[in-house]
Amino acid sequence: MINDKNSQKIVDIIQNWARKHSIWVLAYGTGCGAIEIPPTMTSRYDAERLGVRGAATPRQADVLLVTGYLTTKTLKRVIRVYEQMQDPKFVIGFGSCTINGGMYYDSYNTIKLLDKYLPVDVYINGCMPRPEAVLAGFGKLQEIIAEGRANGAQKYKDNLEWYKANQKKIIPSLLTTDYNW
Amino acid sequence: MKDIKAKLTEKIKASFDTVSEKDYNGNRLDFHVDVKIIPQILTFLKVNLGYIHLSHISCVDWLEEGEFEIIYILWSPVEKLKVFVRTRINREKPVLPNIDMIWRQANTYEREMREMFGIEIEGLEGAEEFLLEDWQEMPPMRRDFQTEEYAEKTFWSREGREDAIDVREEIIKRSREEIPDFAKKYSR
Amino acid sequence: MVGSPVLLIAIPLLAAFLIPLLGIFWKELVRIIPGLVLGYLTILSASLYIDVLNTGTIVETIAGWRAPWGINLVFSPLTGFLATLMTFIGFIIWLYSYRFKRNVEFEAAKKYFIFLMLLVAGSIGIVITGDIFNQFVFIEIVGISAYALTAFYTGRNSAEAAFKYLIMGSLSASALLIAIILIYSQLGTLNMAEIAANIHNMPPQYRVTAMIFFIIGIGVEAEIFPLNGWAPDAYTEAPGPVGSAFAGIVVKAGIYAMVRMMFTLFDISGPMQILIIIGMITLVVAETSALRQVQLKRMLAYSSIGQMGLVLVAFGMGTKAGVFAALFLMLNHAIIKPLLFFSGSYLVFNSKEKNISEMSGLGKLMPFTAAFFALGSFAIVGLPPFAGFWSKLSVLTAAANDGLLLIIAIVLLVSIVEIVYYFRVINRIYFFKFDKATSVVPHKPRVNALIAMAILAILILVIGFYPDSVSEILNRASEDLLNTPDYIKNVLSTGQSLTY
Amino acid sequence: MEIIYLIFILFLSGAIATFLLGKVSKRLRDIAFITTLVVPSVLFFTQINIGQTVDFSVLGIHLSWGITNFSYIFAYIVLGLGVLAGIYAVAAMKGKENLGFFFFNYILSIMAMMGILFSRDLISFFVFWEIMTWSSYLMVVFTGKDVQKVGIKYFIFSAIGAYAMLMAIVITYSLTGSMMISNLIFAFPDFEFGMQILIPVLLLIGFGVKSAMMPLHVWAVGSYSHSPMAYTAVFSGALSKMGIYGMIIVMAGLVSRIPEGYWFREVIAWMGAITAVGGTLWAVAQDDAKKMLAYSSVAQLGYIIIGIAIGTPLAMLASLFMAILHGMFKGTLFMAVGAIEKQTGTTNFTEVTGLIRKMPFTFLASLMSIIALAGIPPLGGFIGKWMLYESVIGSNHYLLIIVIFFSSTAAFLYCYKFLFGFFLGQEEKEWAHVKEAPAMMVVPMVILAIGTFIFGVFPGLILNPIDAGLQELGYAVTQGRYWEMSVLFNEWGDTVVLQPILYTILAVFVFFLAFVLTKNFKKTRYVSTKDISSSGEIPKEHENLTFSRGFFQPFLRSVEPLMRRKIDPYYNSFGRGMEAIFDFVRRIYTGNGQTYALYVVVFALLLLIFKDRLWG
Amino acid sequence: MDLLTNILGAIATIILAFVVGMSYGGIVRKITARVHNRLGPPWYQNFIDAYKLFGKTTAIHHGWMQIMGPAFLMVSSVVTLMFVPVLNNGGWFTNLNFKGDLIFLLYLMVFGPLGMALGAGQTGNPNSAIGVTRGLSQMVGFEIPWVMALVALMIQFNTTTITGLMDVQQMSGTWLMFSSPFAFIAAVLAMLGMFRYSPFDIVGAPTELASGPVSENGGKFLFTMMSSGSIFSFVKLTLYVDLFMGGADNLIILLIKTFSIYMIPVLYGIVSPRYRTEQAIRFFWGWPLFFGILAILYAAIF
Repeated sequence: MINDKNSQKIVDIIQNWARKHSIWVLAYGTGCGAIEIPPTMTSRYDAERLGVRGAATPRQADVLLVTGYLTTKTLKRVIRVYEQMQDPKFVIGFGSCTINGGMYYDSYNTIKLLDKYLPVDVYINGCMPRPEAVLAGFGKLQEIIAEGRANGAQKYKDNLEWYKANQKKIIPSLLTTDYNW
Repeated sequence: MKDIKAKLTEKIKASFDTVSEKDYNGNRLDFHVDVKIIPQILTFLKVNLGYIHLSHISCVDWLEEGEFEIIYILWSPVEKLKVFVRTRINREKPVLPNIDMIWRQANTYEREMREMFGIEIEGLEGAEEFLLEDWQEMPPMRRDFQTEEYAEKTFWSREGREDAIDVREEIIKRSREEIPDFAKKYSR
Repeated sequence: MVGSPVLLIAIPLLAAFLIPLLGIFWKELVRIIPGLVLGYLTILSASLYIDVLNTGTIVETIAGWRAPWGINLVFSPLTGFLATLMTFIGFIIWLYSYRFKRNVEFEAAKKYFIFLMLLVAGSIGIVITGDIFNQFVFIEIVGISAYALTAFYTGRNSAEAAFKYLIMGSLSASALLIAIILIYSQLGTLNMAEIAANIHNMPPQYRVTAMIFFIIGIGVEAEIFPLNGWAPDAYTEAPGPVGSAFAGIVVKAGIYAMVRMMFTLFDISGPMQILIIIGMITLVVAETSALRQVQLKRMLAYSSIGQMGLVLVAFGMGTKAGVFAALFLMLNHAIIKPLLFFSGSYLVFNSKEKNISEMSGLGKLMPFTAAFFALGSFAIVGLPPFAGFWSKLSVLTAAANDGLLLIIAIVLLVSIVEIVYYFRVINRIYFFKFDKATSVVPHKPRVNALIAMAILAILILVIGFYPDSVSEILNRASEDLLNTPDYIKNVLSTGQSLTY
Repeated sequence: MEIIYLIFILFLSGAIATFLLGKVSKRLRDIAFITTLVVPSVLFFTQINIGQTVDFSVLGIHLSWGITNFSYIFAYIVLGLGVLAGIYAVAAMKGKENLGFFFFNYILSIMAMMGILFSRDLISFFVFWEIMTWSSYLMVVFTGKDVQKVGIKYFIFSAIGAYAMLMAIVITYSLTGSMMISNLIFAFPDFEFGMQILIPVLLLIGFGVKSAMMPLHVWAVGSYSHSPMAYTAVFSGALSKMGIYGMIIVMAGLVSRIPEGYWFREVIAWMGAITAVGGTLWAVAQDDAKKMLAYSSVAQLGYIIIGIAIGTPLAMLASLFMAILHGMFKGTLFMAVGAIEKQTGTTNFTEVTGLIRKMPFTFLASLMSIIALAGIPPLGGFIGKWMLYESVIGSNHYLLIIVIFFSSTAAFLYCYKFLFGFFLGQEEKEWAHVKEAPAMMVVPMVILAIGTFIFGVFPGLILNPIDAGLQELGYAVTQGRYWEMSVLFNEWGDTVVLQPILYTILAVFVFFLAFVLTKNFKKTRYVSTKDISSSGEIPKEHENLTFSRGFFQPFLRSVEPLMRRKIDPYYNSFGRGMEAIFDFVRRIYTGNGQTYALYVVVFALLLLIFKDRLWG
Repeated sequence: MDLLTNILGAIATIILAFVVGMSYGGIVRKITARVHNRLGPPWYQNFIDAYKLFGKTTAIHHGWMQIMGPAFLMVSSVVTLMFVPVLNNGGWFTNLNFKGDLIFLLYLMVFGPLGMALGAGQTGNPNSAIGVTRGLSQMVGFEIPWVMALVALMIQFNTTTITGLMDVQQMSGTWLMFSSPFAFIAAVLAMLGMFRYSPFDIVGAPTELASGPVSENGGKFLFTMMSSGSIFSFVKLTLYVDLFMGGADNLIILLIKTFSIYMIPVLYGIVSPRYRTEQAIRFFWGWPLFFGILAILYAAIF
């Protein structure tokens, strides 16, 4: 079992359990989705009981929550924030705008597919998703963390060139920080 | 209000002869002027007549007529009157005089016009990029800019959306039909 | 016996007459002769002084008439000290001004050297004479040559300064004459020793009146407070070396006359309030006036007046310590003030309006001159380890011994004022940027001037580091001043007299 | 030839030789300079015995030179700092104009300080005091900035102090007939009451000026910040300690021997406290490092003055220890500022940032000095502060301790500002070219910084000579009662044991570093300070992300009532008033011949009127 | 052997402090949540967070001072812990109790925040520096009443050591919070600032300063700060208990006492909005200062 690459070591199990129960969220409040975060975190839905907690800066955060549509201009910042986060890190795409562009499907400056630019671990459907859906999304994330399948960051590292090419396509002036961690 | 408008028209006409005006109900008065006297008439309005507030600068793309219409909306807190100063410029080579020395805030509007319509403002200072970063296509607010095509080309669509039925026309039609009477006058 | 004290007066007077004559043959002689004369006088005076220190006071009767009938010269430890000092300073001034107006104006230079000789002769005469009328004559000689030197540049300002000096001088001369007449009418003698011996026989009202007129008469030369109005103008308008001659020679003679009058003639023993009060007022007024001066030479002039006020204060204490301090101050002042005037003149040369504000950055252009000026300033404000400190310390200890705490406080406060104005100049010379707009092309001092300054500077350092080198001399001199009976005895008895 | 004379002759001739050699060769000049500093120091520490005196007399006044146990303490500061700052100065001042003059004055002021320590009589004390004053004055105006304002201010205050001292000296002379310090101390209790007050007051004005006590401190900031930093290290580190030296003699020798001494002490202690608070608050408000350190020096001297004023053995130990340590760490800090100034050309916190990676050794030295300055264990500054607090509490000065604590807590603010302003924060491109200062500048700093560390753990090394010095002032043996080699006791016998503290700190440090770094440190890499979480925005090169302007604005707003009154305007208006009066006096000399003639007549009349009063 | 005992005792103390401090943190989160009418995280949530943070990678640093900053903090809290008596009778937890006194402790406690501030400064984030300046300013505020309270105790009982003050309480049988009440009030008011709960949490105001000094620190740095912060709060609580509440005879009493005193800042903080820096400073120089002066007068007179 220990030599099996697909299964987790005991240390990983403990660590993943800790990660699962301690999700520090950097809510990147881009669109209308930002307004769904306060009810999720406060008394009504109380995400903190699941260990979900807001983080102030990307350095401290585990999860990047992209709440809504991203213009190309914002995407640049989101990429930067994502790259500043420390491993292990996860991305939650929030609302249909991040999935397929949503109502901005024909905008000249709004991206449609977040996963072309960042490795999204969990999408939360809806326009907007209600806090219940958000909590469900967190639950899903916890699930895949526990299973060790939340390997978005690894995917990003492995396919860095592809991601970078996509990013560069719409943001020619993207400063290529040497992302090598 | 009528008196005010009449007086204003009289004063403007006394100073600028190539001006034609159009009156609207309420507190609004339009002037159509030539692009050359834009700075002069705005200065005159601001300094001599008390239209100290520039509410907005607007631009309309008259694609069919091959012109841009620029609208300066001024407001006098004393006379409580909005003055629209309209001018038209050629769409092929759009050049506009700079007025940010009259109102500092005009700079923002002008930069946006420059970026979104590609209108050249003479002597405008400020960074080239304002709202759009790394924009290489035709200015996106021009009416001949094909937005959907561009979005499709640039941002990819998620697969599985191709067979979606375009229901927009249907929705519009249905909404027209179902519009209540009291709302009909507001709709197209 | 190398010579006689009378030579100290006779030779410079003779030289003054010979200079124009010899100048006809070779123009350079006009410059060389004063130097030879002053050099000889210095050696003569010094050797006589050493004699005096070893053997006792020399009293010389002139033309064989013994005192009190004839005129006599007294060369005592005090007068000898002052005479030596004056001749030495005279020599240094000559050395400094050797190239004065050379190749420019022969006549002017001739005049300068003539009057310089007269000035020195007169000052020495004031010091070593034993006869009040004779002293009056010498004062007049000094005065007249000083007027002429003040008016040397023949400009409007010089003439005005000289005229002021002349008015004051004449007033004082008449006052002095009145005093002499009063004394003569009462005592029937003009010999100082005789007067000193009999002064208590004089009716008090006459005595006091005579003394007041004496004070007024001599006060002008001694630069005491209300009588020194001429001094700032004269110092400013006269040529640089003349200013140093005034400060180093003339004023010393005036002070001496004043002090001799008070101590010996009127035989006042113990503290003299009048000297202390006048001295304090002179000191305070002069130093505070100096603070706001724009012109350097005028500032130096006020400083000089202030120092003389301090000297009077020290004399006024009347104790041996006080007299010692006063003489020490005089010695230091005679060395330091010429140095300041010498270097200051070169600084003034290099500014258009003679203003302090135009001397920015001259220290870089003329390092030696500026350094000498700085040294002089350090010394005169009494910073150790330079000469001025020890004299100031002597004054203060003398005052403290008499319990004059208020005077100590005032003297020290005034010293702070002194520091302020001297250091303003030093700062400007050294630490400001040279400004071409206000300064002209620098005249750098020639070698002779530098040597003259260097000699004075070395003296300042020597006295500063080893004040005991002069303390013995000063002790003898102060004892001599205070010992009136001995003075009377020496003069009136045959003593060690010579006849010609 | 006495060795004592030899030391001074070496200093003096060395100074002149350095000055003259400067005209010939720069290298020779530097060598001569260092030699002149080192050789007499070696002679002093090897050849001079305590108690050995030479006697001579000047103008009939008996003078005497010799070193005592007490002045030996200060000799450590003067010579130690003098030599190290001298080595620093050679490198720091390289390429400047007029260096011969600089070195000349440097040596002269070191000599003068040694002279003060050697003086057993008041006259040579005063002479050396004045030499010290003017040589330091020439250093203050050396750079030529604001000379008329700063230099004159320094000299006027020094002169006021010195002349107050001189007045006390001559009064002493008239009362005792001797200039010996020991005679003054011996005869002092027998003086009449007025003199018992006047003499210490005058002397304390003199010493208070040099040690920058609060109403007399206004010269300090400008002078410290205007003289070259190489000299300011000595200026603030050693020269101001001469004021402390004199003050200790006055407080311990004179004031403590009269019954009114208690009130004297209280007043001085409170003045020290005000100095400490004011200095600290103003230091917090400064944006220029030199001025900040200058105010900080004022504050630190305030602590030392408090200790002296309290005067218990523990307080004296504290004061002297702080005096030595202040010399060390403040010297280092001034040197560090000098190094930064040399490398960057400015000392303003708002301009220089992020030098830590460029100047690591300077940072290290500064860090250790700042920790010492803040009084944080285990560095040396703590020992002094601890003893001071204990003595203040032990001597029942309840409110004083609060004031001191307030100022020492507020000191953390400027301590942090110093480190952050220069070394931490954004690494701007403007300073990318900056390199570490030359080794000759860095080594003295590091030596001093390590010294603070060693003395922080083994304070006994310094307290031993201090103890000997205090015994000479008449205090009982303090070793064993208040301190051991690395143990401190307070008046109630409570202890601080320093060595285990150090070991614990080191152990935790090592453990921590091993714990945190071993696993992942190799993966950890440096990123530039532009790579920060600034809301996703990518800072451009021209964007200034440095936070340095209005650094402690909230704090300053809340202490603003304390800082509203400055003493400078009062002095300035006093000075202006005096000048106006003097200007008025000047008008007595109207320049008009008639007026002068009138003066003569008036004078004659006055003399005639008052003829009976003036003599008789 | 002796040394080994000491080291083991020290480690036990550290573990105790860590566990208690962390648990208290979790409990505080729980209590806060309950006051907010939420369920809140479990009490052991802080352990999970800490472990997760420890498991995160630390891929970058902005310079070695950033690494040293948390180290300073850790050293400071651990060394301070060594000097504070945990239990009355010492035993295993004696450590270095008799080697230092209160003034030493006051200065030692500054060591950590200063190093932390340096670490924050090195990161180059302006928010960090702003937070640090606010923290230091606030520290000047609350240090005054705190020191006044301590000085009042010292001069009242003529000792400057914690053990000395504890002995006083043991012998007299009354807690100092009753025998010198003003000092206790001043100290408690100062404690509000010391724990940096709101209204005095301007230092790391998350929305305003992006958590201030720690904004660039994640992963192991944050873990270190978190754990040393927990140890530090344990140290402070124990210190209060030792000084004012007669110390503790065993661990249970210690927990009860520390927890009850911990509730003062926590409960005050939950219901308070945030002060600005100068408001905080003025707060501390108002009533707390007044009580401090009263305490000193009380101590000086009685």
